Amino acid sequence: MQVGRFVHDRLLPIGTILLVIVLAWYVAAYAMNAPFQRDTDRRAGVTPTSSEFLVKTMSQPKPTMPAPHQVVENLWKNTLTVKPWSKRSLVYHAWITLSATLSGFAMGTALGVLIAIGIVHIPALDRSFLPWIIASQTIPILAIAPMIIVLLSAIGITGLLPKALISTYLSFFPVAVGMVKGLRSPDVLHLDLMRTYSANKVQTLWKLRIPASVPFFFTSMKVAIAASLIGAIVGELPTGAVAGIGSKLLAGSYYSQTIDIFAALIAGSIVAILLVTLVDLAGRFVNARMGARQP
Amino acid sequence: MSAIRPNWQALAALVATLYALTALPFTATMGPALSLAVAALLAAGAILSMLRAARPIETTILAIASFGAAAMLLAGLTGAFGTANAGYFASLAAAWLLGWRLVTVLSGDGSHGDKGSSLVAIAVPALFGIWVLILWECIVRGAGVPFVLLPPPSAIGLRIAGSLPILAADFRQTVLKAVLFGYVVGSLAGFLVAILADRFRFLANGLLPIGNMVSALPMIGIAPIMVIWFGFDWQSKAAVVVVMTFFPMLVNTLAGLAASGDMERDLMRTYGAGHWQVLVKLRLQAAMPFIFNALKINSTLALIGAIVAEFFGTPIVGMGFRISTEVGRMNLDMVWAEIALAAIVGSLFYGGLALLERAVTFWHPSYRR
Amino acid sequence: MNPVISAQNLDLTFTTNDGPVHALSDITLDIDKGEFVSLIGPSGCGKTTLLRVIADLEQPTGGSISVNGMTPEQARIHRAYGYVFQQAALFPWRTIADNIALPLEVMGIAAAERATRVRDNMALVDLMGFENKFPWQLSGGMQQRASIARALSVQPDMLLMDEPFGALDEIVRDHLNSQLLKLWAKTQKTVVFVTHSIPEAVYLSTRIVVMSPRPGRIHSIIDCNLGADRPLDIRETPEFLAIAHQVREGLREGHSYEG
Amino acid sequence: MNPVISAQNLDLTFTTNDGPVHALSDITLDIDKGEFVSLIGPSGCGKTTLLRVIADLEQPTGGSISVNGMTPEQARIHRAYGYVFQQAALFPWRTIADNIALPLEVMGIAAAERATRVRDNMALVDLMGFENKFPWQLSGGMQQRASIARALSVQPDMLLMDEPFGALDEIVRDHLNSQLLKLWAKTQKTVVFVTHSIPEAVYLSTRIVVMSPRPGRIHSIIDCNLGADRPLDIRETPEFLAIAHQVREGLREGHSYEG
Amino acid sequence: ADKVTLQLKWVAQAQFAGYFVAKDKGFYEEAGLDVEIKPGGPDIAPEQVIAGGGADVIVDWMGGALAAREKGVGLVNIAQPYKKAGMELVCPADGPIKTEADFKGHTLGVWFYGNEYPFFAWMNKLGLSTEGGADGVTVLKQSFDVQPLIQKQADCISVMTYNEYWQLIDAGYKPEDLIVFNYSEMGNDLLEDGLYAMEDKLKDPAFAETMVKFVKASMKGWEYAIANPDEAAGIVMDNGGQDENHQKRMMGEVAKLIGEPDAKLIPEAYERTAKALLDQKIITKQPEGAWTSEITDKM
Ligand SMILES: Nc1ncnc2c1ncn2[C@@H]1O[C@H](COP(=O)(O)OP(=O)(O)OP(=O)(O)O)[C@@H](O)[C@H]1O
Ligand SMILES: Nc1ncnc2c1ncn2[C@@H]1O[C@H](COP(=O)(O)OP(=O)(O)OP(=O)(O)O)[C@@H](O)[C@H]1O
Ligand SMILES: Cc1ncc(C[n+]2csc(CCO)c2C)c(N)n1
Ligand SMILES: [Mg+2]
Ligand SMILES: [Mg+2]
Repeated sequence: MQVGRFVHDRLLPIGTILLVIVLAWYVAAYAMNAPFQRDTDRRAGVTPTSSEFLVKTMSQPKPTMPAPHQVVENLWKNTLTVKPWSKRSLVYHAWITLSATLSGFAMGTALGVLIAIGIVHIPALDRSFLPWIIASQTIPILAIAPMIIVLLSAIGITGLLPKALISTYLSFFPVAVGMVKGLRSPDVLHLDLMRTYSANKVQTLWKLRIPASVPFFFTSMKVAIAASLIGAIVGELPTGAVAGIGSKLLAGSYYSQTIDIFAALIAGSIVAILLVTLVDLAGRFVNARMGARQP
Repeated sequence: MSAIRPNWQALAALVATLYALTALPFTATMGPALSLAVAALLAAGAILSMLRAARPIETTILAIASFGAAAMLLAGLTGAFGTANAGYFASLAAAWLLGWRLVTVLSGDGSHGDKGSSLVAIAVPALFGIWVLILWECIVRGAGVPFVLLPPPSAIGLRIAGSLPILAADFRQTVLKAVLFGYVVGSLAGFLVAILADRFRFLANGLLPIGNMVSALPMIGIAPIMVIWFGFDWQSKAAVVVVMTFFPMLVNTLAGLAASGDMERDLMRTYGAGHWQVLVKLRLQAAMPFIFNALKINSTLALIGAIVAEFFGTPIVGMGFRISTEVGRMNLDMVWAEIALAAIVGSLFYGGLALLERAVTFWHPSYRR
Repeated sequence: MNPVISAQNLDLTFTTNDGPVHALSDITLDIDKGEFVSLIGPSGCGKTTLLRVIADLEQPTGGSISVNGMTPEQARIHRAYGYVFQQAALFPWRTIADNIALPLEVMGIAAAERATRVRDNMALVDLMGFENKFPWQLSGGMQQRASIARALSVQPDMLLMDEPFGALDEIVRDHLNSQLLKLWAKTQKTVVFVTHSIPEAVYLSTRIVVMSPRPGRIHSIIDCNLGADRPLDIRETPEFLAIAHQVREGLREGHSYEG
Repeated sequence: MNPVISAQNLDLTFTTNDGPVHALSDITLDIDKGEFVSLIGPSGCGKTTLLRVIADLEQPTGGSISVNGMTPEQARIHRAYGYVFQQAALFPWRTIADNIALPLEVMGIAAAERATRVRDNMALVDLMGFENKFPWQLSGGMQQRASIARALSVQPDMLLMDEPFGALDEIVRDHLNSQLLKLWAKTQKTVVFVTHSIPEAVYLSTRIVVMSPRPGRIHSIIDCNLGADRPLDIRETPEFLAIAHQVREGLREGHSYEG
Repeated sequence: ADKVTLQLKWVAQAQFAGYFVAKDKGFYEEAGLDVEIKPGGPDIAPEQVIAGGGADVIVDWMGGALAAREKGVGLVNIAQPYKKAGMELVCPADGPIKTEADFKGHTLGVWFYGNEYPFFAWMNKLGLSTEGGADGVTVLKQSFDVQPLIQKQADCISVMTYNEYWQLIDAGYKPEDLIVFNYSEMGNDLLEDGLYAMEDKLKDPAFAETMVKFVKASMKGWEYAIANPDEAAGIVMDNGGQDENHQKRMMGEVAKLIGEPDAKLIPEAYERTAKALLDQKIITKQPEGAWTSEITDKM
């Protein structure tokens, strides 16, 4: 029964969509790699048959669009055929990125919730702070990430923390915005009820506002964890591409190693899926505990 | 009731001022007299503001003391780059604390009768911003932070004033072309896919995990690819924005569509309403707060995405292009001018959305207190 | 006559986090066209649940039911009935008039006709002047009346009403009772009506179904042949009082404690 | 005796998107300690609003009011009253027992004492066995009873109750009416009670305030000296019926249309 | 041992082989130095890093260094291992551009981030507008790869002789398929990879002494790397380089730019670079004291 549902609700749909994507991908790979292949062949003075040509478009060393099997092969090589802690392993790089992501996400979520609580309760904050938080988010992170890294390393902070801070910077915002909305979402009637108990702000927050904001919280966290991952990867660039998914992307892009780029992207995405799924499961669990009606 | 109404900001300001007195003069060009005058003004402001006076009087005292001291401290920096001492920063902290007190007094205590005028609504965030700038200016110039690490706001302001045509051209390229297009298409796509996924569970089950994946694709990785696919002009930046804005909209819309009440849904069932009628008349309405949430988050993401995408291949115009090249030329003032432009555009965009949200979701409890 | 609603051995058990709740047990009931049937019974005995099963808002876990000779789902899709919920369930983003127009919009009724029906039904429940107010600007009873107007505006052949007059004062209630009776007599609607007021049940119904709780069963079905024409003062006649007494006894027997 | 609640020339006007709504006009009323005062009046006449003003949930736009000699706000902060809303207003994420424990948690009452009070009050409203259910798993009447249990668990000196028994059947209602009366007689609570049932008002009250609508005014105040000991069958005595008649007349006069 | 932090201008590759070799072969250690090498990348401005105190000495191009000097970062060139510039513009031979005269109306890929000065100096000389249009050239800010040429988004792109040029060869272009405009050969070159330190720190004799040791050991590293290119490439790989074959080739090309290893700056090359920067208003005043032979003289 459980297994059947899993197959029906997960495996089948995801499999189908993946199949469609892979097919479209192959078509795109052919279409995008063909012009360059034609140029190369022309320069080399060869005229391959169409099936030879097809094969060639799928096996360029630095294709415009790598074919799926090339990426899978690369992934395979860089995860399963090397030791997971070696610098060549994507698992190693994914782990580096994941640790920065998680610490940044934890700090960002905490910060976002704190800011939202402050905004909901302190009018001075509501009025003076929110516009500037919004402005802060329009600062292109890639532009200031190097400055942050330089400034922090100037005061001796290096390693995980600077990256985590960039993650924090990107992830606190969705949480703060969502939570402001969520903390203000309780029914007027319920707020009145708490008033009749002359509940103080902490009690109203804890017993009413926070439970009422749970749907907003998990939705925001899903966006935030994705943002955290982006932050961690961006934070890896100005450290000289030493380790992490970001460094793999960067190194790939210096040498037009599109296959490497795609493999790193997919590794990053797998990390992303795991993270978002985790948040989603946590959300479902909490929801069930809070007596939500099962559909 | 006593005549004194103590508050922690004024008290802390007083302590800081006392400490500053031990370190006169404050900078290389600031004589002991001027330094003493600053301290005196701050101390007077802190003490007088604690008297039980009417609010207009209290705010006037606070404004004069904090901004007067700030002005003198700023003036004391001319020709004194990097020479400020601990006393200088203590006075600066005191002035800022009084400024904070001013903001607190102006915002009121948020009680029911105290809605505040629209003037206050503008003044409070403005004061906050002005203080950020003052602190920035004084710290950077007082402590002698190298220009290539962080230029003072005055230099940035001058640069903005002197580069309006360039800023306008960059704005056109990045915001009017890439951001707007990408934002509209990305948000719309996220919305439509959410509607479809909501209609066809199969699609939701298959697409959501993959949507999660695409969303978290770090833009740094897709930006070069998009340049390869869509050329180096704004289209590739718009594509990055589309990808970035898609997912927040998808997730939020789906959450919003699930947010309508059971009884309301039952009601629509009794009308034999079809899926689309329930959607339009009930579930989309109930989803609006969530959808606006996404629109707001996307408004900032879109701007960041377009700017960052311009770090890769681009024509030689655009906010991201300018930022990345001017960093290389050590023109940090220009970099910050562009950042300021981005912040202003982003804030206006966001503010507009907030107004629209209020109009559309007026019924939401969050607007009814 | 063919029954409009025909339930055989209905059974319904809710599964909850801490064990099943047996809400309906072995309910067998036929309701003919043009009948006015009241469901009465202690709080929590399953009246709402039974109404929801008829309306296809809940699936029975046993037994069978047909509505207009169709499954409840088909009947619902054919818009066979109008439903008044125990709570008003107005949409907060619609004004009162727009709330009442909602089902008409769903059914694709033209704007002009819609406007007429909204006006007529608002007048019926005495809500003129509140067209442009939003639900939270109305008192509880006014919200309840708006929801009644909304159901009546559909002009369905069958009305399912769940304590529609619960939040109304006696005068308004009397007024709406006689209006409902008039409407029923004129249009030959079938009405299934949940109430906890014995006089109301007796005054309105052709038959009264008394239910008993845990699990919700039919305790007795009481005929109520007071004729089609029922002035308000019929409530003081001995026949009326006799039936009311009978209902009260049935109710009391099914109850878990004595008043 | 000093009045517990003393209102002078209260006035309240709501501002809405389409013009002001005059909800209360010139309300002057003193309620002494230990009184049981019912508010009765047509739907939308301002009963809830008046109760909310007493509870400091609404600010009057004119006149003055004191509660326990304090402003309503101070009284609220001193937790002078328990309030039963017209809607149940249960928190959907709490089980029934936890919902009833909510005010006790807020007031910092120890867990053991909390458990006892929750148990006692759940028994009082006949909800045993539903401790671990969530609100949507309860019938409308059961939710209402849970909300009554919640207010009673506070054991306040003053009870403000807004149609607490509106969604209950006659038997339960009778039962709770007599329980409430017993509680009142024993604890000398002051009760302000909104209802739309005339017999209920007469049965429970020491005074009945009849209101008339738009703007909400006090039409008349009717004394109701039936003594402290009121068996249920007092409702058939001539005194009782006489007072009921008087209330009905007052109600009718204040009404905009005749039943 | 004295600690020295070196900030590179780019990621670990044979372009910086001398330093990696000096470290791995223990030349620094022999000189009593403990050297940390920080790789760079497109997001790292070495000038910023050194101004923030994150490095003692940096590898930089002279254009960027002089611009930073004018902004208050007292950078001084203490050594100039690279004598020639490695930058060039290449166009496919089957494309529209064969000579300088063909540029009009076409799109050219240029690296920015401080690397654009030679290009603009050159266009200045040719009298071509860089604002696009039929009479000028359209400039594309090029990514750090050769895709714009492969994708035909640009008619010519910037490459380094030791790096991107070979990526084109790898992509199937033969040398005769490419038309090359080499900045050094055209006499438009600006000085590339030099070593820069902060002026105020250099006033400290102890620091100057450390720098002498550092430059000396570094040049020993370069000598060794040029003599043993394959081993050098291996060392670069051990330090995070990518693609060993590529690094070997790069080592060979880099050797050509360095020539006979010698850290001395040639004053004429400096004057030419400064003048080109002044002409384009990248800097506004003639720089003073932007280089010193003090360190190299003591070697
Ligand atoms: N928040 C509000 N905004 C605007 N008008 C309101 C608001 N609350 C109540 N009103 C109006 O005030 C009047 C009195 O409402 P109130 O809820 O006090 O009536 P009530 O006597 O309790 O009626 P019922 O018996 O139906 O509950 C009504 O006309 C209602 O429309
Ligand atoms: N969704 C649900 N999940 C679990 N139990 C439910 C659910 N809905 C109702 N119940 C249970 O079913 C029983 C019958 O509920 P129902 O709402 O039909 O009662 P009712 O007769 O309408 O009562 P009232 O007069 O109080 O409205 C109750 O015991 C209730 O707890
Ligand atoms: C920030 C920065 N961007 C571009 C270059 C130009 N460049 C010189 S070497 C090299 C790597 C490939 O050889 C590149 C791209 C640079 N030096 N620094
Ligand atoms: Mg019910
Ligand atoms: Mg009311």
